[in-house]
Amino acid sequence: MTQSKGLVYIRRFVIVLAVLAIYIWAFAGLPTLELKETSIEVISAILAGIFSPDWGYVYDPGGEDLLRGLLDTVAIAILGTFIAGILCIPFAFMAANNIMKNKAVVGINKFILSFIRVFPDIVLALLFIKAVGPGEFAGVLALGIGAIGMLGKLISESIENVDLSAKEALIATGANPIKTFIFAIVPQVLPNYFSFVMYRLEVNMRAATVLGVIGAGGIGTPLIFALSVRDWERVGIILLGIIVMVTIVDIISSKVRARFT
Amino acid sequence: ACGDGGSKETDGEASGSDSEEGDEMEELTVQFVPSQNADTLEAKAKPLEKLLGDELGIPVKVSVSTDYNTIVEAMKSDKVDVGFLPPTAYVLAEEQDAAEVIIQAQRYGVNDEDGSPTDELVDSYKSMFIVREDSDIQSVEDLKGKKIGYQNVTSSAGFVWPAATLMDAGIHPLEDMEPVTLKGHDQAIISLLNGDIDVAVTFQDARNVVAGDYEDVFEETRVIEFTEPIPNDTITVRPEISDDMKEKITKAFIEIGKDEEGQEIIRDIYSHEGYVESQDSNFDIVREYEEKVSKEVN
Amino acid sequence: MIEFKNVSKVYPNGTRGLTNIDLTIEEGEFVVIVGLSGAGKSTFLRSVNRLHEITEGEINVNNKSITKAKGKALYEIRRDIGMIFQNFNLVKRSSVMRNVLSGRVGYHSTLRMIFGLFPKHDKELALDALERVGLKDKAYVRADQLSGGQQQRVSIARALAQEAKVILADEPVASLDPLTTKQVMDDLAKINEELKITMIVNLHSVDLAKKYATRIIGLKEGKVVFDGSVSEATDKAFEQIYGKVDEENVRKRAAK
Amino acid sequence: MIEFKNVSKVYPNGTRGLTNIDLTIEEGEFVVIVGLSGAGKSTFLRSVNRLHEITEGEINVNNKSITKAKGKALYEIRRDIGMIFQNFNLVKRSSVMRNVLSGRVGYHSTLRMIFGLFPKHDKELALDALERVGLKDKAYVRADQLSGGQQQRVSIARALAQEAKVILADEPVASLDPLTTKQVMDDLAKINEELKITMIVNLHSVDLAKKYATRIIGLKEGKVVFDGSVSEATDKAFEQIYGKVDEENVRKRAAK
Amino acid sequence: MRKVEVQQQPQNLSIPPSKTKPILTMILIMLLVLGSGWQINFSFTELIDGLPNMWELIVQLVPPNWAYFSEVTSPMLETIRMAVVGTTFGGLLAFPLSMLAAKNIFFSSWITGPARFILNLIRTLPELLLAALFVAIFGIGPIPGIFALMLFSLGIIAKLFYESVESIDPGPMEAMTAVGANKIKWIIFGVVPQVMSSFMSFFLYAFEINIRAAAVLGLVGAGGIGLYYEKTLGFFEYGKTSSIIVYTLIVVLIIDYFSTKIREKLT
Ligand SMILES: Nc1ncnc2c1ncn2[C@@H]1O[C@H](COP(=O)(O)OP(=O)(O)OP(=O)(O)O)[C@@H](O)[C@H]1O
Ligand SMILES: Nc1ncnc2c1ncn2[C@@H]1O[C@H](COP(=O)(O)OP(=O)(O)OP(=O)(O)O)[C@@H](O)[C@H]1O
Ligand SMILES: [Mg+2]
Ligand SMILES: [Mg+2]
Repeated sequence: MTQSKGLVYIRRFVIVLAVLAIYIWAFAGLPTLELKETSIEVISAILAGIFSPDWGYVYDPGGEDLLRGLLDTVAIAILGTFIAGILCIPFAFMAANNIMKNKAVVGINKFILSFIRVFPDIVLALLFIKAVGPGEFAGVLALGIGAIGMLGKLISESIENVDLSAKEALIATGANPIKTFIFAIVPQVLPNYFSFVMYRLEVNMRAATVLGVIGAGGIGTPLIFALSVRDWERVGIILLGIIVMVTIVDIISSKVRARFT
Repeated sequence: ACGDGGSKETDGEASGSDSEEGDEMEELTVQFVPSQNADTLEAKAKPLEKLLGDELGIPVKVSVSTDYNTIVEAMKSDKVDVGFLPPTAYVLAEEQDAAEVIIQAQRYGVNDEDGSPTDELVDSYKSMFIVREDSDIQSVEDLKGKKIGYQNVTSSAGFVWPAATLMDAGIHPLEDMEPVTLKGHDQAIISLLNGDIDVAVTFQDARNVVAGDYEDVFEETRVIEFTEPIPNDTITVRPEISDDMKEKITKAFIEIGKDEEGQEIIRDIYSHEGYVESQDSNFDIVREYEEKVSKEVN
Repeated sequence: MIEFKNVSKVYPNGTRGLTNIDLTIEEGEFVVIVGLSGAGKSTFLRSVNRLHEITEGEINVNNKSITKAKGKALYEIRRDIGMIFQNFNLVKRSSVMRNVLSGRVGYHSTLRMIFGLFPKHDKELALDALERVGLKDKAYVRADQLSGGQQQRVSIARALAQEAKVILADEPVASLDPLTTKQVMDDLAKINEELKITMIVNLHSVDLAKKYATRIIGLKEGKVVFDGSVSEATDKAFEQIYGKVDEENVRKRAAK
Repeated sequence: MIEFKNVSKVYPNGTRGLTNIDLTIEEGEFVVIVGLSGAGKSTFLRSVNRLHEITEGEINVNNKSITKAKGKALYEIRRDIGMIFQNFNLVKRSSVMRNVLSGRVGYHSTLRMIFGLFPKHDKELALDALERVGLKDKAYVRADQLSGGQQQRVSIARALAQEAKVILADEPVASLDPLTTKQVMDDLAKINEELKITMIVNLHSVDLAKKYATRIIGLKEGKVVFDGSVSEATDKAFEQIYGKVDEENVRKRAAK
Repeated sequence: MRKVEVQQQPQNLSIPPSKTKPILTMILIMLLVLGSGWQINFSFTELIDGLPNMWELIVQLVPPNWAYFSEVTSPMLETIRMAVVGTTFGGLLAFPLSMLAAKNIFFSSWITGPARFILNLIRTLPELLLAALFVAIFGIGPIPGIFALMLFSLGIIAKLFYESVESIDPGPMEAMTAVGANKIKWIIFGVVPQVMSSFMSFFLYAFEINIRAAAVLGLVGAGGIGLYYEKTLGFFEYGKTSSIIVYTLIVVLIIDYFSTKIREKLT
């Protein structure tokens, strides 16, 4: 007993020391902070552009305008999130160590989720482009599969944090793990689940880089183009569009969560 | 290398035409990757769809991508028929039997003195070494040991050509320099103005991109050297496409470049002024440079 | 029939929950467990349906070893054991009805439960149970909007709806007023008598224990210090269970 | 002195918690509140320190309106009112000691509390309080590793450590064995007598109410149906509070 | 008085709540999903038909080019270093901001509203824009990289965190109200112990994202592993690409391991 306590202290000490060392190493490598001369002129030019958005871009009868771009983005994001939202559930369930008692299963699932997360979006996109060609469909698949890693991880960790007393009650009635999960864990995790899924929806809407690479349309490509030729008025209006879109999602998200809290 | 199967079945039709060599193409898929040497760009696809569709008589699907690797892969899997590729990308794609050049884009040349456009159409551009006006660097020879802002190593204007120029002057582009990789030629120029780097390599003349944000950019910087010409963007097709079809596509693009309405569109969207036929040998120079530089760098 | 065979339980942090328990509870008994706070009463109950793993010994429920049971066999033993928890263990975010219905999940296929499709019969059972504890009109209220006693009654209703053969009740009337207390205890007694359902109940009230029990088990520091019929449970016996009424001493012992 | 001036409380879902309560509790009284489960006892207590906003009327604590108080003034009124919760409200993840110490935060600067620097005096106070409830040797155990009764006692210790002038106790002995019950109630009585601390205690046990109270308030469906000294609290009076012992009826009323 | 009487009506809590609302919501979601599917030409057959093509690329990804490991070690370390600093500052800012944004901590929408708006704004800023701004302000190098990562982490942590704060057990907070704690003490004793574990989980998650998605570092000329993806993909050197993936995976697994350990300590 006392010996193991000593061990615990030693381990804690080692961990603290390790963290400390990492921080010292990280900060030691930093150069000093200095401001640049050009900053005022360049930044005021950027801000001036952003604050006088290119209203003409909002609607264009030709079809490639902000509204259409946002609509495409929303469609891709919804579908991508939907796929991920469904597919992540079994992984999240099996990666939660308070639900799955089998350490190997938990480990394997956590590994799969980590693997999906480190798989770069662009390589994932490439895989799907080869399968279905560039376009929205590939975008949806890349977002849908890519998001499983994040959703699975966050949800499994929030499952690991729930209050287990209700779970006991279900176990006592003779429920198997799945039933226990549905009746005791799901109601508690649901608000978090929706919060994560809605967050992912938002991330997907902003996933300009991947969608731009894929040629999936949406608002990402024009944004990247505008940024790379420093067309700040255009950037301004697109940003405005995204902010409005994200705010709407945020409002819906809190409404949805309010239902479940 | 890979199977053929000419057409795209976006509408879910059965893929019956597997063995044919694309002569019965029902739809043409075109993808565009912006070249780095443009100072205006639009991410639009629809207008070109219409122009090309009218010329070819089959539906055309155009999309815009920001990364050439995906186009090449898509062409390898028969998902894209026509790609707009920058020169380096074309060479790499050709190595893998993924693409065959048919056309090169034309742009107006750039005045070496002040960066303004000339009225001569050319199918190549140059890259330049640029330093601050008050810098004591006068020529490429002075660059040794200086801090240089490159673009990604796959960039023709932002790395390969300038590196070759340095090598010609007896300077190793990485070991004899203090290299930084930057993203975007505009960032290179801003970093130069900031004093973060001593010399930037950009396409000619990237200062136009920054001029809107920083008025005095032309006064405060100085070009010390230009590189050899770099071939302009290509339009390439999948090799499996029938010669007949290739012919048609070539003609269609050249027509568009000549047509007044077409010209306006390709200028606005891709900053192209027109198209000329091209052949693979035009890109031997690219291969040569690639080889020369990559031997030293990798 | 519930058999404890030399059962001991030590918590991971080293606290001794139970020590060498060896006893048999017959079908239809009404056993009341008494003891100081921290004596191990809850631990005893939780061992019966294996909510806690015991560290030594074996427990048999109706001649089946629950200690060794696995998977479906374990679920079925548990389904026949209803439990009323000391701190209710309700899903606070779910409605009262859903909490009570959750006592029924052991009877249906997993698939059915995934979609939450309870047969009508179950809903009637649940409503009946709620009526028994006087909460029918709160059926669709969220559990966290109930008063303490109401939450306790939901927990009772859940155990009733389960139609178990054994009911474990951990201080089922702690938060109830005298009338509801009487009513709940009467109900438990009635179920015990009429349906021959075995009752194991932790109680703090000596009066209630004497009134309802057929057998009283006294625990102290995890050991059985008394086990006998109500008539044997004299004041002297209780003194033994709770320790002498020696103020100084009580504090020390209660802390164990 | 605590004054209720025509206080009513309706919950957002429409349930009536309290209706037109009008009474005054003097300093040093030992008031016991009785009533059926769901009668509004907890609601009554929570109104005193404004854990719930009342929907009508006003409550004064020592001549200061807590209903209107804001910011620092409100914190100070509350600091002087200790509360023992029906469901303990402990931070399950923190140690017992930290839970008890959290009763002291009202006395120290915010900055100090950010770093968790409690003076030695506070730690002694906390240990004293834990000793009083017989839990000194569990001081550094996590709260979720305690038995039900032990958790309740931590909640009591927290209120004791607070050194309040009024203590509100919501069924403080519900999960305790008779001996600990006696000991806790004796303690509350002692504090009440010696330090003239006002006690307002919800109890379900009529015996305990009669034994310790100086005044009994009976609630029924949110209204005061009895208010008088212990001697006035006859069996008849209790009948009025709990309703006639009419089995059928009890169920219905209990549900209200 | 009048108000009270009006509110007395919804006492019919004994009939099941109407099911139309949830059903309508379900239908709406399904319609949205189907509509989106139609808009983008979703097709399973196309996906199945294309799988062999996908395989072709996967084959090229294995085996990883082990020799490349040593080459990416120093950018990887550089990335970790900047991620440590950036995430730490982001997390430090995220904590108070999330508290301000959580509706069960600050009940007034005069506080939560602006806090949420700021968070939304931060999350919306595209990396490229951040790069343009930071390069102008600080020049190129690790400093703008750290600022970018800081804003990044701030957005991620704060958003996830305030929503999880909103679903904690109100009991301990109530107890702190009762002892007369002011807001800060109330948070430290009633809220923090309950949320520390999920905060750590989001913090480490943000750290992990910063390491693997450090493309933003490339944007400000600060190196980082992102550039190497671009480089290897650009040359179609998939073996090298997959060695970067494996490398990142190892780092992420190590972080994951510590993340689990630390959260266990806090639960
Ligand atoms: N999860 C746990 N981890 C460690 N020790 C525990 C745990 N649960 C209970 N204990 C300890 O085991 C002993 C017996 O606890 P138990 O809950 O069985 O007591 P009890 O008789 O039910 O008490 P009460 O009447 O207070 O509910 C106590 O000392 C308690 O502190
Ligand atoms: N948060 C809430 N929302 C809605 N209704 C509530 C809430 N809390 C309590 N109620 C209702 O208000 C009434 C009075 O509740 P209260 O908690 O005051 O009862 P009580 O007298 O303390 O009962 P018990 O002895 O069971 O604890 C009950 O009918 C209860 O259902
Ligand atoms: Mg117990
Ligand atoms: Mg109550």
